[in-house]
Amino acid sequence: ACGGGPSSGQTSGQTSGGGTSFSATPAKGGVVEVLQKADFSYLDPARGWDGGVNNFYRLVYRTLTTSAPGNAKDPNAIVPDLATGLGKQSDGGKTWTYTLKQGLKFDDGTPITSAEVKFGISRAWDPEIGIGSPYAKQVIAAPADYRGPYRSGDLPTIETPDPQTIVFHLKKPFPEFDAVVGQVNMTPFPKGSGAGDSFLKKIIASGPYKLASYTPGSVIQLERNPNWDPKTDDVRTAEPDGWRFTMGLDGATIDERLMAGQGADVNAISGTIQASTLPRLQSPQLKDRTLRMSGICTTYMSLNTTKKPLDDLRVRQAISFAVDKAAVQNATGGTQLATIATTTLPTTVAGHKDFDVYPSPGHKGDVEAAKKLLTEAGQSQGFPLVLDIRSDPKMQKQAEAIQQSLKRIGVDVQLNVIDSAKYYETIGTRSQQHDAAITGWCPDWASSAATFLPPLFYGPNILDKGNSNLAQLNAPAVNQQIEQIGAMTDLAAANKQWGDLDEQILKLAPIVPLNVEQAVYLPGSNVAGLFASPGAATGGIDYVLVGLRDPSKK
Amino acid sequence: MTITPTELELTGAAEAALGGATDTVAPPPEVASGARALRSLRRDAGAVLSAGYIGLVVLMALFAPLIVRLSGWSPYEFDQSAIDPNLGGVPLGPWGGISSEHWFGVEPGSGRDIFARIVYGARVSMTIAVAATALTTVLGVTCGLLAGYLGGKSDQVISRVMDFLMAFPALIFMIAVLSALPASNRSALLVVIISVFGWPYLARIVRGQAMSLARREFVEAAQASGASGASIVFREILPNLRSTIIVMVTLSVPGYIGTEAGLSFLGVGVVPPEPSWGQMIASSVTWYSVVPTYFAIPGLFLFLLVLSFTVLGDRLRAVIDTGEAR
Amino acid sequence: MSTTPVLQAEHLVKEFPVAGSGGLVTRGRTFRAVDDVSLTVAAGETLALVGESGSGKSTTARLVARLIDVTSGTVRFDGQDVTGLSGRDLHAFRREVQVVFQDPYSSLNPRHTVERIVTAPLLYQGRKPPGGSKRFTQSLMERVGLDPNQWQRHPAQFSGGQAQRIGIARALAVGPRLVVCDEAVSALDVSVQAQIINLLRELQREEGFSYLFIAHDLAVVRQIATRVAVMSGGRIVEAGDRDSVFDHPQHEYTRTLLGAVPRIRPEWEAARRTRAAERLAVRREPLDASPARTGA
Amino acid sequence: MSLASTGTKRRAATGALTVRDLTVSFPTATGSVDVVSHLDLDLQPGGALGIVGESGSGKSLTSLAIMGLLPPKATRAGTVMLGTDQLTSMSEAQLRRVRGDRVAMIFQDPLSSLNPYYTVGAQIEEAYRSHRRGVTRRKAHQVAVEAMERVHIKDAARRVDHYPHQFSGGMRQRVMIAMALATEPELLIADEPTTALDVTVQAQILALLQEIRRETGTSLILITHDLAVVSEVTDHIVVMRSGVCVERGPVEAIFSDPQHPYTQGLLDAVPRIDDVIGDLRSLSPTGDHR
Amino acid sequence: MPRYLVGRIAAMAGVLLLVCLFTYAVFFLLSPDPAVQICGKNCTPDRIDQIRQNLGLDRPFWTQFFTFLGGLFAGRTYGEGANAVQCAAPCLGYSFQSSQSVTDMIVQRLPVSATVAIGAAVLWLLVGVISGLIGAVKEGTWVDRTLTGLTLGGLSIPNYVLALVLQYVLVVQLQWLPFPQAVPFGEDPGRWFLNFVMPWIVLAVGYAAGYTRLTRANVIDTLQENFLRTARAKGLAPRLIWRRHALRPALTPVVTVFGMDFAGLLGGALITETVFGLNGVGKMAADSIAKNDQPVIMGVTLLAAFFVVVGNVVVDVVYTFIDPRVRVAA
Ligand SMILES: Nc1ncnc2c1ncn2[C@@H]1O[C@H](COP(=O)(O)OP(=O)(O)OP(=O)(O)O)[C@@H](O)[C@H]1O
Ligand SMILES: Nc1ncnc2c1ncn2[C@@H]1O[C@H](COP(=O)(O)OP(=O)(O)OP(=O)(O)O)[C@@H](O)[C@H]1O
Ligand SMILES: [Mg+2]
Ligand SMILES: [Mg+2]
Repeated sequence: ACGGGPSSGQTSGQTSGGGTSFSATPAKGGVVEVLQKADFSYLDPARGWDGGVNNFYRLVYRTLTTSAPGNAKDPNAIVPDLATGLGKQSDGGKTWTYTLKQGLKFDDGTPITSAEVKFGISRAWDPEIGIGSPYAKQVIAAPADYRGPYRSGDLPTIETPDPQTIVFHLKKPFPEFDAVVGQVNMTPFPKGSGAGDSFLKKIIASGPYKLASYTPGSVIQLERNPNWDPKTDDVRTAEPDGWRFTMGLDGATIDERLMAGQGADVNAISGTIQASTLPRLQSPQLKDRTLRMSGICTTYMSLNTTKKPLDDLRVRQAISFAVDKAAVQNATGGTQLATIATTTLPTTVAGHKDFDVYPSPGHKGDVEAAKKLLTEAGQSQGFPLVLDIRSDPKMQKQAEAIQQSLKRIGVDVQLNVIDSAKYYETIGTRSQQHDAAITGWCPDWASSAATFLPPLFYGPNILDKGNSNLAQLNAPAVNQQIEQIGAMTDLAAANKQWGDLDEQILKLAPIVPLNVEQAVYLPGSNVAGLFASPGAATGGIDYVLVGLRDPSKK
Repeated sequence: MTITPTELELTGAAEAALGGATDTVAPPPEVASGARALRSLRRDAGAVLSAGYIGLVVLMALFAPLIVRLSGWSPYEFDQSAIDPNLGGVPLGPWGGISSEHWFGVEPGSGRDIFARIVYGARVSMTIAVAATALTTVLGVTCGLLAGYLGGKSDQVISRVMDFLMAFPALIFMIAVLSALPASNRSALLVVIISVFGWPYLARIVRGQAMSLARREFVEAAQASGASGASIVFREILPNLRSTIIVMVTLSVPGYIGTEAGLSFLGVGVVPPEPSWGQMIASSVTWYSVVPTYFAIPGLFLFLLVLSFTVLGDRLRAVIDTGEAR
Repeated sequence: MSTTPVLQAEHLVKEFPVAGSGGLVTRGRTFRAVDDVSLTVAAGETLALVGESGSGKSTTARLVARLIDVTSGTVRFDGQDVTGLSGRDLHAFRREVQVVFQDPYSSLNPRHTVERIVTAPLLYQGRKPPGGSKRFTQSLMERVGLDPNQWQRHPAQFSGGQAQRIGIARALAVGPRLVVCDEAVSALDVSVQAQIINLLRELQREEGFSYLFIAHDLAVVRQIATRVAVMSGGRIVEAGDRDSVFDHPQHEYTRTLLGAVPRIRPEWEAARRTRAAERLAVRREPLDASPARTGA
Repeated sequence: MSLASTGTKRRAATGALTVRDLTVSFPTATGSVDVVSHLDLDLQPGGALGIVGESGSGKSLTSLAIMGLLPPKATRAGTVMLGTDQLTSMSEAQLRRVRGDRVAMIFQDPLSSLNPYYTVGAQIEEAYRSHRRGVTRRKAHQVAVEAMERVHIKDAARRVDHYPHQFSGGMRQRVMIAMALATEPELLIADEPTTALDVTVQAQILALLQEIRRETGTSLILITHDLAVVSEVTDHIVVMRSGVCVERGPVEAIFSDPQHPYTQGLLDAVPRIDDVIGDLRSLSPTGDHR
Repeated sequence: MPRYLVGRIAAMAGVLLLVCLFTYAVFFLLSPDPAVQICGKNCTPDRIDQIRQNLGLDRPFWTQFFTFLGGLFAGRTYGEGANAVQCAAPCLGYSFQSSQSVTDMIVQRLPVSATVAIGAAVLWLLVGVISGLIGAVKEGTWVDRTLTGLTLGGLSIPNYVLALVLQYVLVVQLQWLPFPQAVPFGEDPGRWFLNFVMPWIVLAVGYAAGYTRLTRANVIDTLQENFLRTARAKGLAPRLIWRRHALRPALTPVVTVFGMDFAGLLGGALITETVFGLNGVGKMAADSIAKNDQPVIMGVTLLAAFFVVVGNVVVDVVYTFIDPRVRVAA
């Protein structure tokens, strides 16, 4: 577990609170209500790629492999979905072959064969559509000028020797390729479909549900896909007859509705509750309905190693010592909604190693140690530091907490509030980012740290635009280690090495891990089958197992 | 928009609707010395209370650093010991953590002292409202006078600009512009934006009055005496607008306080951690059912301030209108 | 005696745009309020301009006082063309011509004190009140029959007749040669009206200035005018010596106008006069020993 | 067109007004002030009474007191008898039946006294219909047209559907008179009916009032500050000053032999059109005080 | 009158055009490159250029503005070829963030906004006019003074403060009302009413207070009018006097003000909708501002301005019917 956060004691996977057994197996039928703040980014899986929509995609789309269901023994694992098994490597890991199950169909009844899988995957190369997960383009070999099936036609590098077989050729060996074909943009589609914006409001489903209605920004309704054969699917139970996603709701509204639990809201689930709702969950009934799940995303403050005086290791270390993580945790919502992080890799991600290189009592920061380091660095009089933050109340509070704690060592933190919509673009542009920024990172698949440490710390990855190595750390030793672990085929061994690398990196203090946000849910009393899925739902409730205890309740 | 229509707007609208039909004939509704007006205001409990509260807030704003030194907490200081980390950072103790330590309790999640934030928030509210009022008054009076006195094409042009600005969904536009502009120097931006959309309401009333004053014979008399256009506007007409302007200004201050608070409430006001009452109310939205004081205190301070200005403006107008000042 | 009249207006025409007929750029229709009006006022005489409402009397007065610009025609003062004067040149003219208006309250700025009002013409012409502004004000107030101690009061603190005296004092401040009185007594009660008429006549006797006296009350005109011009529909339909116009009107319109004036029967008048004379002979008492104050 | 065109003659021997000891007072900070005090008026049927006096002398309040239309703050004492009916003891509902039917009123400013939102026809009909129960719309309309014809408005049938602001000042005053006449009142009170008008128009209106009196026998109270006007129109005169009647009598007596110094002074102050007099007499040398 | 109307409509079109131009220019200058937003997470400079070209963002301001105007009247197509999206007239723009035409987005949310606005308008008209009348009739009494006090309070309370107070008292403490949700009327009229009651009150309070004052002042002024004295002198029944002679002139200005206020509200009651989480146009505007979805903000701004400007003209036209002075003068 974590380095001493008072609330910890949660292990990876799911924990449930109170006496209600949310893990009970749901009955068949009924409609699950999902209350959420924002609409999904895109219904087209070649475009959308984020925690919220990925989870939704699993209800309507299938891929060759996918994350294991939340109730699996190892929920971080990648398991076969359309394919009969995981991929078979050859050619030194450069060629991967998958075999499709029999009897797979789209919602219109047309069969799903290797050709449809290949067509769907090749959409990732379309410059306008393929804006989702980047892995296909990064890993799978393709002609340099290939621009997707609508512009360049067939992708020659993916072979479909027969309707049941599909063969991929990679640019170079990629041991975790099974996770790549589980990415949401590997969804099969009938040949020729999905051009332009045609999947923005209508889709072709391959999963257990299809789209019944969609009012952008307010409601999505799903109904059963009669052409989905449960016998072909080991991941999804698909007990409910349908789903209704109500969007555009306020956080407070959602919480109020969930607490009141009136009408159809007994069948409702939603995202994590607000901090202010926590004190109201003291009644036994509400306590029973509370469900906690561990997060897999680390919130951290990056320190731009190219800016003075942050280029001095001692200054960065001093800051790492001085930050009052407990105050930041409180600003995030207290112990129930966040656990203090001392490592880059969260406990739930495979490869996590427990350590704390900048310890302090109660995580309140070690001001003495910090001051000493600053004095050594000749910065005892302090210095100003511009901290980029998003115009989001929670992040502002976190930033204010950091501001206060760094004031103790004479660092004058100025908050630079950037509009939410522009935030990641701004801090990802080297010329626009300032001294520090608060941001977070989630793994693209939870089965390894391969999608965690390299994007954040790999020197050659530093880009002028769209940069994710915000610290601009370019340490040869770290770079070399990353390359070496990335090539290992023994995933277990690799994960152990990632953990060690994490510690090695944090000693360089390119970032200050702040916390890992935890989810606290208040599902409706009639909902069952709630399990966390680190892979498919970024640690949240895995939709594919959810259903109703009593489908007749309304 | 949804910001409560200010007195100013309603008056303006009604005036427009009536086509400025409130032209008085002799003997004139005399408005005598300010001292008399003050005297009759002093007999009015509502006006006295309002002025007292406004005075209090002004003092609070002026001496914020001193007051905060007395109360012991700066508005930015975190007090982790005052909140419960296990319950989302809810203040410890009843009434939002009100204690001898924290007179108005603390902010959930951070433990910052609400009293100190209220005191500093008064600064923001007052500065912005007063600055915006000053700017709108200058703009509104000048344009209104010009349009009303000059008439003709100048009037047409100024009136069209006013129509245009008043046709604008000001709130949406203000938010959009503010959110798109960089966060630095927010207060100045707020003042400018509020004023740009605020002056037509004053100008319209000034214009109407200037128009009817310009038709009065004393203007012609001044002209026959050799007064220049500027002299007529500023020496003959402007003094007659004094009471109108005083009333309108008093009535527009609460509007601007409300607008600033509203914009801060919507997250485009002053930049945190600088406290503003509107922003405090905004952050209390999620907490109001758990920690009612967190919401009630800034809400009450804001409401009372707006109310005080409204009452004062209203009484002032009554005194001036009914010629009680005579 | 000089032969050049003080004021000479020739072929004055004034057109006003018709409200609402023009746009921001387009020129609208016009309405001719004064149509080819010519008049002269000799030194020391009173020219009365009479006519019904809307006949263009005030507009003519404004043209003559150069308060508005003519559409065409010329205004001569002392033989000099002043039609196109502006700025500083106009100040010299303003020193010679002053205006007294109809509504005493409306023509006095309610925000100003008597002192400020009376010294305004000098102020605007960049001159200093001779003997200091207080002394100057007080002497003018005495001239028009006001209590000089009230020099700091505001117009609303005076009655209508007193206020009209302030207006006259203001006109006198610059020592004008021509005073334009636009319905200067029309808004007043008969007794007050009588006082003001007397005052005007007295001042004319003392100062020797000329009046352009505008009125719709023919009886008042008869008391004060030396010559009369009758206006109708923007034109002067008849002009001449007072008595010839009143006793031998030439124009049909003038006759209608005169015929419409209500009169007290001459025989009653005559009877009253004789009785009054008798009474006066009997007891020489002040007319109104104790002026009871009215209710207000 | 003859005024008798409507045919109906008035009930005889009505329109007599007797006012005794009428006092109107307003409360002020320093106690109540009598703005009309102990006023007596007598008007014979078919007679014409002129009330003259300077501004603020209480003329209008007297007329309003007769009608029972004083502002709410004012208090009234004394009696007002119309014929044999005591108006001062009537209930509001009873008074309402008298107002506009037996006693009608014309005010000084005809534009503001007419409701700008309704056609003049509607406003005339309204007065008529509210006093003649069960009258059809058409009949009322016809009465309105006739009333307007009676006051010599040309093209009355079309003009009834016009709004007040579409008429000139003199026409509006005619409309006011038409409205008052529609119900054929016994008594017509005209409060400065010609003050706002040009002399020529004034002459027409005064002639009209005379004509009406002659042809319908309606009695008239004419309130004005213009002595020449009352001398032409009325047969009895009351001179008021500060709410008190200073002199009363037949018109000839007042004008040829005024008794009270105030009346004398007033008459001296009137400028004459027929001859020029030296100095006009004025009442108080330093001007009036407010 | 037709001439007058034509003039008014031409002026209205002019103001609208200016509003369009001004809004467009401001957003053109202020907002981040829409191409970058459309491009999304993993974007290359080439792709941004391509999007720019596709949408004509590389063209000069005036060309873009006139394309936008064209879209308003004739609809327009964004992009080319397979990825072209149609935006039917009146095209207020296209939100690439939500892949919808702004017009559609507004049309979807208009019912909620209209419900809020109409309900509130009915409420504030009733309350405002009635209490204004009471105040005028009882002028100077304790009833009037109480009303005046309440009115000042109503004018002064910021609506978000009131919203939270009501919510705390009625929903959290007393539990008389549910937490507001936009329930369609057809689904359950009872619940619909209970859900909208709070937003109506919150939105209406400020206006009701304003209307109370306006009505009171107008009625008191009208009661001083000479024509009212005439009406009484005619012996009309009090009911008739009130209805015909007092109320109509007194309420005519209220109608005018109401028209403009209501038009102003149709653009979305931003704060009320946001506070109560009602998915109307106002909340959409607020959300879009948070997301920096420029076309939507611009669309809502234009729509709101459209309502205000058209509202003004409608009020003018209606005014010519209710006030004969204007009718004939025009
Ligand atoms: N500034 C103006 N704009 C347009 N028309 C005007 C203007 N001034 C006067 N008029 C018009 O010119 C005509 C003559 O007006 P003027 O004021 O000279 O008349 P008057 O004889 O003085 O009448 P009164 O006796 O009513 O004062 C009127 O019809 C009036 O409406
Ligand atoms: N509502 C009122 N409250 C107090 N005083 C009033 C009121 N109405 C009239 N008065 C006073 O009563 C006195 C008589 O007023 P009234 O209107 O009868 O005068 P009037 O003779 O008709 O004058 P005018 O010729 O100016 O119409 C005046 O002094 C006036 O100030
Ligand atoms: Mg005139
Ligand atoms: Mg009167």
